[in-house]
Amino acid sequence: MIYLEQFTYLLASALFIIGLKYLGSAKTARKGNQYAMIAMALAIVITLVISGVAGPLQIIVGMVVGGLIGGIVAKRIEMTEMPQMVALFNGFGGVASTLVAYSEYLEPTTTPVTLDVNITLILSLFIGTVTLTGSLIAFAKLQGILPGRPIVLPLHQILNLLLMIAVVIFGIMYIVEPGLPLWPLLIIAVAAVFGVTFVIPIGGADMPVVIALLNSYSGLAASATGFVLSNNVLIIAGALVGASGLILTQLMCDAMNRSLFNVLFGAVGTDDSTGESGTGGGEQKSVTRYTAEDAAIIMDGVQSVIIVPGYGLAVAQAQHVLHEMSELLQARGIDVKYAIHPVAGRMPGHMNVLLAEANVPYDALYEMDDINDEFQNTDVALIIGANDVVNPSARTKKDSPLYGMPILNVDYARTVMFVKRSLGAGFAGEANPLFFDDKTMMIFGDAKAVVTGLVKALKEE
Amino acid sequence: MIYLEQFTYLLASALFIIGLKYLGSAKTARKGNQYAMIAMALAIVITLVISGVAGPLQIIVGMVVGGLIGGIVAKRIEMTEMPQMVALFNGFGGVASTLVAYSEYLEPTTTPVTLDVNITLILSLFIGTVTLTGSLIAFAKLQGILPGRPIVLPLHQILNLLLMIAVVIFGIMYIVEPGLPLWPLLIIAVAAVFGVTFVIPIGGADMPVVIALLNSYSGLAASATGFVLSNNVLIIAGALVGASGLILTQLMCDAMNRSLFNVLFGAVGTDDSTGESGTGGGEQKSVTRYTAEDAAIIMDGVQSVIIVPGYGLAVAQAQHVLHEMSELLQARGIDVKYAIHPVAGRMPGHMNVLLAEANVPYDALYEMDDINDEFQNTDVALIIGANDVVNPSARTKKDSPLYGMPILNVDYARTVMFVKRSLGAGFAGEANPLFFDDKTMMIFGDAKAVVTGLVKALKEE
Amino acid sequence: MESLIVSIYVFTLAVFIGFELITKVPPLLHTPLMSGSNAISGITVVGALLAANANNWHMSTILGVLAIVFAMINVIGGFMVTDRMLGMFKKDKKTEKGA
Amino acid sequence: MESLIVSIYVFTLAVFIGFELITKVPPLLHTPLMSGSNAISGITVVGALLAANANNWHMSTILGVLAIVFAMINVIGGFMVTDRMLGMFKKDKKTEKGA
Ligand SMILES: NC(=O)c1ccc[n+]([C@@H]2O[C@H](COP(=O)([O-])OP(=O)(O)OC[C@H]3O[C@@H](n4cnc5c(N)ncnc54)[C@H](OP(=O)(O)O)[C@@H]3O)[C@@H](O)[C@H]2O)c1
Ligand SMILES: NC(=O)c1ccc[n+]([C@@H]2O[C@H](COP(=O)([O-])OP(=O)(O)OC[C@H]3O[C@@H](n4cnc5c(N)ncnc54)[C@H](OP(=O)(O)O)[C@@H]3O)[C@@H](O)[C@H]2O)c1
Repeated sequence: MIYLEQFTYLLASALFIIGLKYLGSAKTARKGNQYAMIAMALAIVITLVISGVAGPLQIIVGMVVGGLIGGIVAKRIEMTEMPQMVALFNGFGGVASTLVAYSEYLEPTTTPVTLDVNITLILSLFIGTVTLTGSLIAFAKLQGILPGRPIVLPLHQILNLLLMIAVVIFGIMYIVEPGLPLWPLLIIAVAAVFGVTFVIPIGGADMPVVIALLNSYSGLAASATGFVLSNNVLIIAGALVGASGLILTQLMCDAMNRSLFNVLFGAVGTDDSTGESGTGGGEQKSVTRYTAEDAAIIMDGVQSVIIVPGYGLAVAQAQHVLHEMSELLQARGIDVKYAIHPVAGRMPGHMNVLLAEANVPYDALYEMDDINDEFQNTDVALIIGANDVVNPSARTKKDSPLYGMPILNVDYARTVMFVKRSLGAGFAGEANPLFFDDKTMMIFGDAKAVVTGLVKALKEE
Repeated sequence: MIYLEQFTYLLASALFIIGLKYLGSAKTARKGNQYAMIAMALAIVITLVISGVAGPLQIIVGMVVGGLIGGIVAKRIEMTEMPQMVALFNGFGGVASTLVAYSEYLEPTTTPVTLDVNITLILSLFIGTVTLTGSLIAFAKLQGILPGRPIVLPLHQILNLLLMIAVVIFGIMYIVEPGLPLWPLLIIAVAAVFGVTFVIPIGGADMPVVIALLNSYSGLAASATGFVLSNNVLIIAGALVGASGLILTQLMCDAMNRSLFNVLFGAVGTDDSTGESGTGGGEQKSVTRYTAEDAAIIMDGVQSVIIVPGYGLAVAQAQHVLHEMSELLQARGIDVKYAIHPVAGRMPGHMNVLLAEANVPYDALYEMDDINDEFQNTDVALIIGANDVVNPSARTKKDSPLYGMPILNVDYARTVMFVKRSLGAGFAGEANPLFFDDKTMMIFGDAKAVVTGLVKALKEE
Repeated sequence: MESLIVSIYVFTLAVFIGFELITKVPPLLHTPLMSGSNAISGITVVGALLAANANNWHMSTILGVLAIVFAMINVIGGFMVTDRMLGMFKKDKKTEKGA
Repeated sequence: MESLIVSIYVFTLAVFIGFELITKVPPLLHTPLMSGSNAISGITVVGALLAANANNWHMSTILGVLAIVFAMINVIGGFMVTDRMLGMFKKDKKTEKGA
């Protein structure tokens, strides 16, 4: 029996590995996700079979309830709400690991409990709980329950340091005196506070990076639980997620041209501060305002358009009508392409997911490096709810938070159209000099309203 | 103590992994090799320390003798003899695994010997011995001790099948009656024969693929020995080599446009059949013969030369004088590049190693895909001891063994010069129609002699 | 104590695999990758099943059942939403017409 | 019997790592890679040391010593020749002049 169990776990581990590998390439990603599903199903079924299911009722109820909730959320969720959903699920994974570890503490499967089990138990309690509360804060920030801006307490870093020291002390106490139920509870309590103080000073728009990091933690928590139970499939799957989450975090930071340290401790992010304020510096330059109808008229004479979507597109949920518009343009023989900046929107791949949802084929989407040379031969660069990813200050202004980040070269196009509500800056809070350029047309308004207007005008002509 | 030992083995395993990773990229390859060395040293030292070295004399003598032999061979060997050296070393790795497994059979470290130890012991004996005799045959073919052509016995595949069946039967007998020393010896004997019959029908020029495969086997043998001894560092390092060797084998087959099955069982390779025979088909076409002096005169008026080295360069050991020649050409302001076909020569990367030995900088070497578009703007394609990799039949002649293999487009250059001894074909035995082209100059002779002549003529002018 | 060593070996090797697999994933896939690997971390459900598997209602059993619920939300929700997202990525069937 | 399972886990994970590491190595490096990994397979020397480590001259000890010799040839020879080969790969210091 132990062979059957262990080989099934091994098979599941291999399928997780292959699944994760396939998830990394566009062609095979869906298959990869399915492999991971099969792996999970295998692991669950063999566990049920081998452990004999002594208390079937509570187990079935637990699985059905959890599965239903998960399924319903997954079906209902809007694509724009993806970041907060992933955050929440991460938290659930973390708390599950903590609960398992604590349950194992209450009734150990093997006695006497050895030193190494106790050490990994502490790790599991700690990481799991940090993942939970950290994820809840991230969720609250993204959902708008908490303000998105960084909340920095007085002596914040010292507080964090004290919390870490407290955990180490309680951990040692626990190992010295494992019988006392106080210590694990104290560890959990401190971890809960630490999760909050860890995430709360990070700006709402940096949350995707934090989520990737918490994702990595939730894997490590599962792995630590695997150490406690000496269960290899937990260790392997957890370690895979732990490592890949860390790499993903790094990739994201690279794309934003920031260090992980700066994200975690830099307290960047003025997410809430949109509006007509805070732009253009001191002197008042003039912009030329246009309407959707003006834009439609211009579209009459052009041959090529590159659309640059940004965070505002997601907020306005304008992806469907945008796709309709681009089909109208194509029907006129205009060459339409989408230029996707790696950090456009608020999570990596955000624009790709949104546009895919609106049935835009993914081979119409071009990554930055593939399209940047084409702007100079393009008639219109149509920028919808984006700002930072097209802000030329990134090239020139040394003290800008954007400085050094590669941007889409929209300013090389013959005409530049901005669709946004105001002269407000984007996530980085950096004024965009391109608004005031002669070849720029500003079309103020909500992205969805403006694009709908464009569609109407294009149809009427 | 067990912690110290196990953590050192773990560290060594990690260093092997990192070393192998670094070996895969030109910039870090040397560092990677050094990491692997450190890993090996760590593993050896901790083993000596932990096991207490009961019989220091024989161990020291063994290590010194082995190390000295290995060191001397490594220092003395010519780069052209690399394939046979790797083959021989592989065999040594294999036999070492067999010896360790057999010694463990004679005096088991843990009794009673369990079923799984016995099974892996059989595997270790078998794979190790096959690696040994197979490598010896490969060595003999490459060294010219055995003829390079495929040697196919009557009913060859049936013989191999019978040998496999015999091993399985003896293996079962051994497991049933482990006490009898007959069975392991019979297994070794059959494995030895199988190693021979496995490699002997493969043509000498396919040996690099076989060596890569045997390399993979020597890793698997080490891994099997690790199973016998329950030693993780053996298992890990062996598995790494086993897997990477298999991938390497596949990469090589791909580059030659052949399947592994075809290499192992196709009995291709007419390595020995050089000479003026067997070319050009029936009708006698005419070629234009030139001398090194003629070539030197032509070089007067040209601006760009692409050198295409092949197996003949290695045979003639002409790499040093070739480098001298190319420096003379460069001194005249001629643009000189080297085009390296992935399977030029007789082992992968063969030309790169040879030219590197002659101090040709590796950024003067161009891979096929990077240079194929340049031939059309090049004055002279100078082909030295190569044939198959420039044979245009690969594009057109459907029944050719070369058909479908990508080749270097030398025929697009303005002038094509061949330096070789005859109109003989290359490894694939396929006549080269380019010899008879109007723009082709044939310069017959040993590569070293001709290039030396060229150097002389260039200097005299 | 031996079992700790084994766990450390397994963990280390799996970490290497995780690192190797994810370097060089295109940004297009970052979001699905996050939600997919998120679902994988729900593997802790295996531990939850073991913890909840008792014929009593001790605290440890109750916590186990709670863990099952949370982990299953993570697993089912994560996999389904990833599949939904990836299902939306399609190539243009009209390319021939459109281009 | 448990130890077989552990060995199989470790082996499987290491095989995955080996596969991931070597896919996409440029042909330039195939030869050094072959001789380098060849040297690594000499790790069996660890087993040989254990086998030869006895205060007697039983057959098993003698075989162990022989195994040490062979494995050490493989290890030292393999690493040294790989290093020698890789040492020959250099970038052109004269490029600036030459080009
Ligand atoms: N992708 C990621 O993973 C990620 C993660 C964290 C941070 N970030 C950061 O987020 C930024 C992304 O750049 P981005 O150019 O996409 O966005 P952005 O620079 O944040 O600009 C978004 C723009 O959309 C406009 N907008 C908001 N709501 C709108 C609506 N309903 N209709 C029309 N326009 C609307 C806003 O201007 P108005 O207020 O004038 O309308 C704003 O200027 C980068 O700085 C990046 O580093 C990205
Ligand atoms: N690289 C690998 O890993 C590998 C492995 C296995 C097989 N192969 C196969 O080997 C072939 C390699 O192609 P290739 O173009 O390099 O070699 P090739 O097609 O085998 O041709 C070599 C040529 O060199 C000439 N030659 C021999 N000795 C010479 C000397 N001393 N001086 C001058 N010329 C001499 C021979 O012609 P003469 O007799 O007229 O002088 C022969 O035509 C491919 O078919 C490939 O598939 C390669």
